[in-house]
Amino acid sequence: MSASYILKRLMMIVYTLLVVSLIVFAITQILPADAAVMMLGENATDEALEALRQSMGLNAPIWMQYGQWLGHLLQGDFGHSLRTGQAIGPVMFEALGRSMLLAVLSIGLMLVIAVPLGIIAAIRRGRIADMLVSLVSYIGVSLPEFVTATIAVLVFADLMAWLPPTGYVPLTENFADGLAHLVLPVCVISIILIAHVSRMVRSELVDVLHSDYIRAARMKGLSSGTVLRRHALRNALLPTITIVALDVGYLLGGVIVVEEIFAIPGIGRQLIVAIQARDLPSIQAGVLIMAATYSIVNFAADILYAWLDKRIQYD
Amino acid sequence: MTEFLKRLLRTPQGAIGLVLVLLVLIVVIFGPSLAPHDPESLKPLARYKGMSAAYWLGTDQYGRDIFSRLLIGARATVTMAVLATVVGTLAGAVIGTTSAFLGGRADEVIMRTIDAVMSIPSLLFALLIVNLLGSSTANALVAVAIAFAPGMARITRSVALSVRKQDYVSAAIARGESASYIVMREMLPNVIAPIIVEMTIRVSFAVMLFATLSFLGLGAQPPAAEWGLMVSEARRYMHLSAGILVWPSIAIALVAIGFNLLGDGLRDALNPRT
Amino acid sequence: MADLQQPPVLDIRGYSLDYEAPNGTFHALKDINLSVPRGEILGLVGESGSGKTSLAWSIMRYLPKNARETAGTILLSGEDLMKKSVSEIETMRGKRISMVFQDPSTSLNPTLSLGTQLSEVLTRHRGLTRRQAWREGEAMLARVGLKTPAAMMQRMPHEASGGEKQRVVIAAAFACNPECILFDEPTTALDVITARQILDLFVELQAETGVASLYISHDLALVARTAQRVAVIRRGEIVEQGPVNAIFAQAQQAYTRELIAAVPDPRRRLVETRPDVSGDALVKVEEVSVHYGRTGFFSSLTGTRERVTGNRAVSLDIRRGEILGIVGESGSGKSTLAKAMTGLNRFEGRIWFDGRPITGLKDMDTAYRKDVQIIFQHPDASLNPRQKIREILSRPLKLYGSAAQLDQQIGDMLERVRLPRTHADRYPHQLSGGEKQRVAIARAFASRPRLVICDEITSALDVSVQASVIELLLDLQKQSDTAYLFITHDLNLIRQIAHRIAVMYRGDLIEIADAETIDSPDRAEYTRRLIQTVAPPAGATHPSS
Amino acid sequence: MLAMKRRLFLAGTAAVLTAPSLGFAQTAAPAKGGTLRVSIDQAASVIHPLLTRVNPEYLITELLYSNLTRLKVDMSVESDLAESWSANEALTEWTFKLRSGVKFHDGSPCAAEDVVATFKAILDPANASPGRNNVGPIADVSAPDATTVVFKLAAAYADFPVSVAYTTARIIPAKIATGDFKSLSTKAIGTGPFKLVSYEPDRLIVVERNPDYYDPARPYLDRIEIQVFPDTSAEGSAMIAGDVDIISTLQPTEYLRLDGSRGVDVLRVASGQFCNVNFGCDTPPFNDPRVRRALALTVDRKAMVDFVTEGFGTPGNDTPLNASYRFFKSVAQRKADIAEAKKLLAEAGHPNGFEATLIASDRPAVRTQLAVALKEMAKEAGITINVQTMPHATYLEQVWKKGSFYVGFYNMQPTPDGIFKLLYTSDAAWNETRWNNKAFDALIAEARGTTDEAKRTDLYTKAQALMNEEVPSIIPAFFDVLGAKREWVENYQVHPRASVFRLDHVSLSAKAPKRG
Repeated sequence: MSASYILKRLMMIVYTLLVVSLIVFAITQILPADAAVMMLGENATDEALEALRQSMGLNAPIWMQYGQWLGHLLQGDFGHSLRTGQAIGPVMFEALGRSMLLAVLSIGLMLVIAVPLGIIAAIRRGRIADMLVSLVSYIGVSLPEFVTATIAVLVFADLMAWLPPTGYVPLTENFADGLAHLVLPVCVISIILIAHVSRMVRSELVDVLHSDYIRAARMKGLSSGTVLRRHALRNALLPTITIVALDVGYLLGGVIVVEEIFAIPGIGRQLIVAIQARDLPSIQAGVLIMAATYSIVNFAADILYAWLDKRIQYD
Repeated sequence: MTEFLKRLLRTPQGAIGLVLVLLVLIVVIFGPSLAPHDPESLKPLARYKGMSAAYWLGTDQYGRDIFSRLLIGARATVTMAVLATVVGTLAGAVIGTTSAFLGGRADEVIMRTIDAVMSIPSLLFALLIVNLLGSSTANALVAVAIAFAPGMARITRSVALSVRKQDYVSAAIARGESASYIVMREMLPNVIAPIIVEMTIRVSFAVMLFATLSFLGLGAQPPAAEWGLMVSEARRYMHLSAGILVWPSIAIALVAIGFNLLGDGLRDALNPRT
Repeated sequence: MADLQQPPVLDIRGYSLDYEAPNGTFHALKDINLSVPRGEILGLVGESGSGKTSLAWSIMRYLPKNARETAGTILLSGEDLMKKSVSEIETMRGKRISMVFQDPSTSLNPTLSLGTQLSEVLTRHRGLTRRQAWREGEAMLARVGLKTPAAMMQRMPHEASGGEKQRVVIAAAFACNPECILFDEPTTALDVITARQILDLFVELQAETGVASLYISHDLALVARTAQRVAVIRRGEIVEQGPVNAIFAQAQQAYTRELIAAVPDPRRRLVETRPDVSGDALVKVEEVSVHYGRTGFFSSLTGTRERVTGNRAVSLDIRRGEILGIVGESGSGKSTLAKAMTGLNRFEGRIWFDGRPITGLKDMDTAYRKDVQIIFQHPDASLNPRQKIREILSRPLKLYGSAAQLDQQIGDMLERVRLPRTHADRYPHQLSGGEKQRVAIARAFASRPRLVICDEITSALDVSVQASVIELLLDLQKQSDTAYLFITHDLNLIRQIAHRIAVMYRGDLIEIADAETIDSPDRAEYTRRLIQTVAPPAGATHPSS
Repeated sequence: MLAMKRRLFLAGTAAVLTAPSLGFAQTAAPAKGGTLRVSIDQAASVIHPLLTRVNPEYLITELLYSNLTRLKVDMSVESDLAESWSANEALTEWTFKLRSGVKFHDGSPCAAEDVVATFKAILDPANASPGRNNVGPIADVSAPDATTVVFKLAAAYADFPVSVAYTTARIIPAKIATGDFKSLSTKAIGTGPFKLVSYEPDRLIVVERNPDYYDPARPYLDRIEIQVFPDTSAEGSAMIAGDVDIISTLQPTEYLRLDGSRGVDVLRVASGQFCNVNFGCDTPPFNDPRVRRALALTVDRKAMVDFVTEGFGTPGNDTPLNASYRFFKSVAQRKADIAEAKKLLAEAGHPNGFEATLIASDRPAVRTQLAVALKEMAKEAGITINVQTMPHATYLEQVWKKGSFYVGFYNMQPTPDGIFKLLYTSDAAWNETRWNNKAFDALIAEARGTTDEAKRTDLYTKAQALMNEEVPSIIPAFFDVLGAKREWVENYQVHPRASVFRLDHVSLSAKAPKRG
């Protein structure tokens, strides 16, 4: 892995963000909403609207608006929310922080459960344990998050009263309470990922266990345990890094629904509110931040993968 | 074909998946004629009823028969999901195969752009598109199809690239065949099998994506009996009668599991290794 | 030399093995009787599917779940391996019986250093500490002829060449001084010269340690050079076994004789005609260079260039009706030229075909396509698995000729390559490897081309099939006076059939020489090394010639 | 059903209120201190007191600011910043006497000039305040001295003291009203019982007691945390778990769920809040009153109350007034009559019915429920209704006030005049039906200048009868306003207006959990 490889990947991120910014700008331009109307509300007079449009540059050609928007973005200025009038940048990044906390905890929980499940299923391929793991996976991927979330709240909060049903308490404010509030959403997000990742781990490990070098290691007289630990697991788990990074895309989508139900003021919730209120600058910023997060996570995963797997040669 | 079916039925996934999907298809085709009640007529006196001989799965918040609604809603739910997946897959397959065939700069630009599009979570992308087009079943279909296309393009391309390296494609090029013949006749038939596997599994994602769009108020429109819409509407009434929520959830889960199992079964049946 | 007083180290008696398949039982091995005494190399020769690898796994006690051992015993120094428990077998593998595999690039774990993979055998079976094992490992690597053992221990598999990796694998196999080693085609994946070196190393180590060796191969010539005794296996049964010389001199079984006859022998020329040297050459290749790889969009932004040279300024000509052979190791650029000539690769330089300049894909019109055909190495890959033979063969007719009376024409084409007309309705997977290659040949000849490029077309085939395909090709050549560009890594084969031979090495054309005088001492140094390496089996005579 | 006190309040006197005059026995002085958690069901995007648009936002500005007067639970007004008020004979000039010594949160005094500046800001079209059409026909406002404000009206208006209690007529400092008007979008400088501590529109708004509030007794609470719950089911769960003390707006289904939960009191008051089906009276086929009446005749109002409100409501009679309003007298109740509906349709030239697309925004959910129920009911008369839902923002942008067949949702207004002038007169702020009935306009205008209660009632009854006949919009049901609180919350009542909360009167009992 060379510096030029890293540079190349970084430029891909820039390209990605450029494409995303174009897409999102195009969509928000066509969205049936007039930014001036959104800001002044239904009671504004036409003169007031026109004056505002003029001052916001909404009458300029679209490509100029895009250029201006991009220019402000490059200076770190995401503009102001049409809905609340607040600066978008700080609001979005604070929300992103909360979502990332949710995401990181979910990925952590998922890995702790999914990897051992996948390994067990692969070793016990075709046996009862394998079937059970598959069953769990299938049930995990069979219900949308809003249903699992509803059921989880119903059972663990309403019926059992083990956990707070909803809401968000910052960990800095009250660590234990904050964590308790995160348990249900984290579990709900993890379920689908557990199913996906445990299946990937299983199939990777099955492939590796069928490879020539595993057979060769067996023929050296190494015990099954040693073969699994030293030869198979490492190779089977490495690709999981990439898979998990790609799942971040799914996770960011799932976060939208889960944050809505659990009243977590993360970036997904911000986006939903922005979309519902046609708060165009917030939509633009939110989508762009999500895409950037996804790109950066995948970039980090690639670097990590390359660092762990010496085999991969980059130009 | 029969040999392939045998291979498919040999794995438990394939067998159960096929049975479930066939069951769903039967409901899709014959559901409306089997429904014992009008799925839309309101019955003020029969709201929130539990399971009974008259209403097998009880009634919902308007006194409508849940069983009838499920039978009729299968058509909207499953057909939409399958259609969206097929459209998304076709679009993706064409982009992916073309990109793989073109190669070089064009391929790189197409794939980087696809990567860029994929960095927007598909649910979010679908949300934006539905908002753009207005919420309706048809628009949700378009949104899900568009959201699926980049992923399918990626998969198709990687399969197509491996096919393109095959000697029979080289042979066709060396023979001087036209590009369209090579893509359509030599490459596509060999790209299709893995695509079908992926597509089958994605149907279950589509069912869930539709349900989620309905939950966010952007999918099917009431009083449609679309299952996702039924579940999301039922959330408000679940404390009054759990059945309203439970039955359509189970229906969705069965479809999702069915297509997932079938996809896995197909993969195993097509893969000589297992 | 074999010590005949001792009981055999490996003794297989009346061993039979079945596989349970969904569509019935498959008898993989039938009543196998083999024994290898200490100090002996027993060659086990068979074509693909003969059961030779199944036997190796039976000995190593590593059988799939659907395997059923119906009869017999496998004894290692008198101990019945079939009665050992899993953990007992695990302590024996690598210590008392070990194995060397075909392809070192897949039999070594890509994420562990070579040193780790070598020393783990020593820590496991000889109870050494990791540090001791590492030191011992370095010594072993020195013993297998690696120049810088300490550095090699640190390397990852992808940082070593194929030959170096196979040496590490061999070192690991010999590490615990086992009683018996199985070699499963240990040189097949290597280039000829490397293969020869590995073979020499193996013979040397075997002589030094006296380990009982079972050498499994499809290559009768190779086995004849290495083993003292040879056993021929066919469809799960030992057809014949005995001392190498005896087998080659007077094989008892027809199958064995066929096998021996099929081994290419440069002394036995198969073409008598000489091409017409008057007039212009059919093809003139002028300074053709090919570069692989491209500069990616993002790489060009960062200034990285990724270009690999496939061919450097190659010039040669092919005469009408001539068979020009091209030999070289893998990566020597011999196929690159074929791809350039068929428009599968971009090239610089110029190709003249029948007086017409061809500078790139755009010049390759239908007339050129019709005249220049290519046949690929793997018939599995070159025939579209989703098309029936009829459709495959109809393409050239539709493209170049008349598509009238398609069925009639396709039937005739099949007959020309000695296949039944009814094969038109089959799919490629319903044909055997040889049959598939015949279909590919039929497809190439459909347009009555003037040049057919044969790119390693026999190397995926068993020797006996190879012989019949070669015979067919030569017959067709006689009939139509087509020129062949015959690309192969098999020097013996090309010396049998080519008029002239071009030798390539790492993208450069070393020289072109008459096939009959290629072994003259004033050839280029590389050519001479190649000739030496692949010298024909010493003791072999040819009963059928 | 609350018994409504009806009295004329041409002049009110500010008794110093130590307890809310709610008509029930006050057992002990309210306990002081504590933190109250209130849930709202959507983000409070706007906290600018002159620009708020939805109930949760009104809740917040009510805590932070004061009006001249404020609405009591019985819809009469009591003193707020104004100690007393009076009008001239013609009801065209109103004089308000202000409390002295009132301070804004930043310590600056609140005087008559602030009131004048505030109302000028409300009336300035450039500021686009929703209150501009709701504070009465103000022609001029002036401050003769520091504690007196005089309003000159363009026309007689008996309800003026009520209209200055409007949810967006909160008094702000003059220097902001004439200066950086927008600055109140992110901060709050009012005279209200609480001061703003933190404001996160989508999560949490925190206010703390204003020690300088003009009434030293109130508020009782030290701190109020207003939490946003986008999901109503989750909101109910939080109430059951004791995470929130008050649910400001409760859905009927959640009411049924919470009813009987230990430690939770469900609250309910009949109200004039309603959903209506608006016709564009200038657009075919709805320009024919017979068509509108025919559709109204298909509605089974009792069933509608069940479907849409789970029984927490009262049947409507296609007029916006009901028993919750003053000056109300019922006109003959319309009943479902399919035969009559078909007859009217045939007369109007639609013997086989007609087809129309009914648009319902997705918030609140009752709009969709109403549309679905209407679709089924109208089917009987051969009318085919296609229901189309859309996000609320799109609805506001594309349909509201523009469409010709859609579902509206409106809070109860403090006065009959308020609701008629809001929606149905030709000069209504939101004249969405374009009914433009001159006779109706005249009736409403006359009532404005009438002080005699019986006469006013009579005028409004005539107006109602006219609406019932012409049906500019179908009003099939009124909703009760529902809420819930934990047992330890004292002196909280839901307000029929739904946008008034009076949390400064609320206190916590000893059972309430102590919160940091």
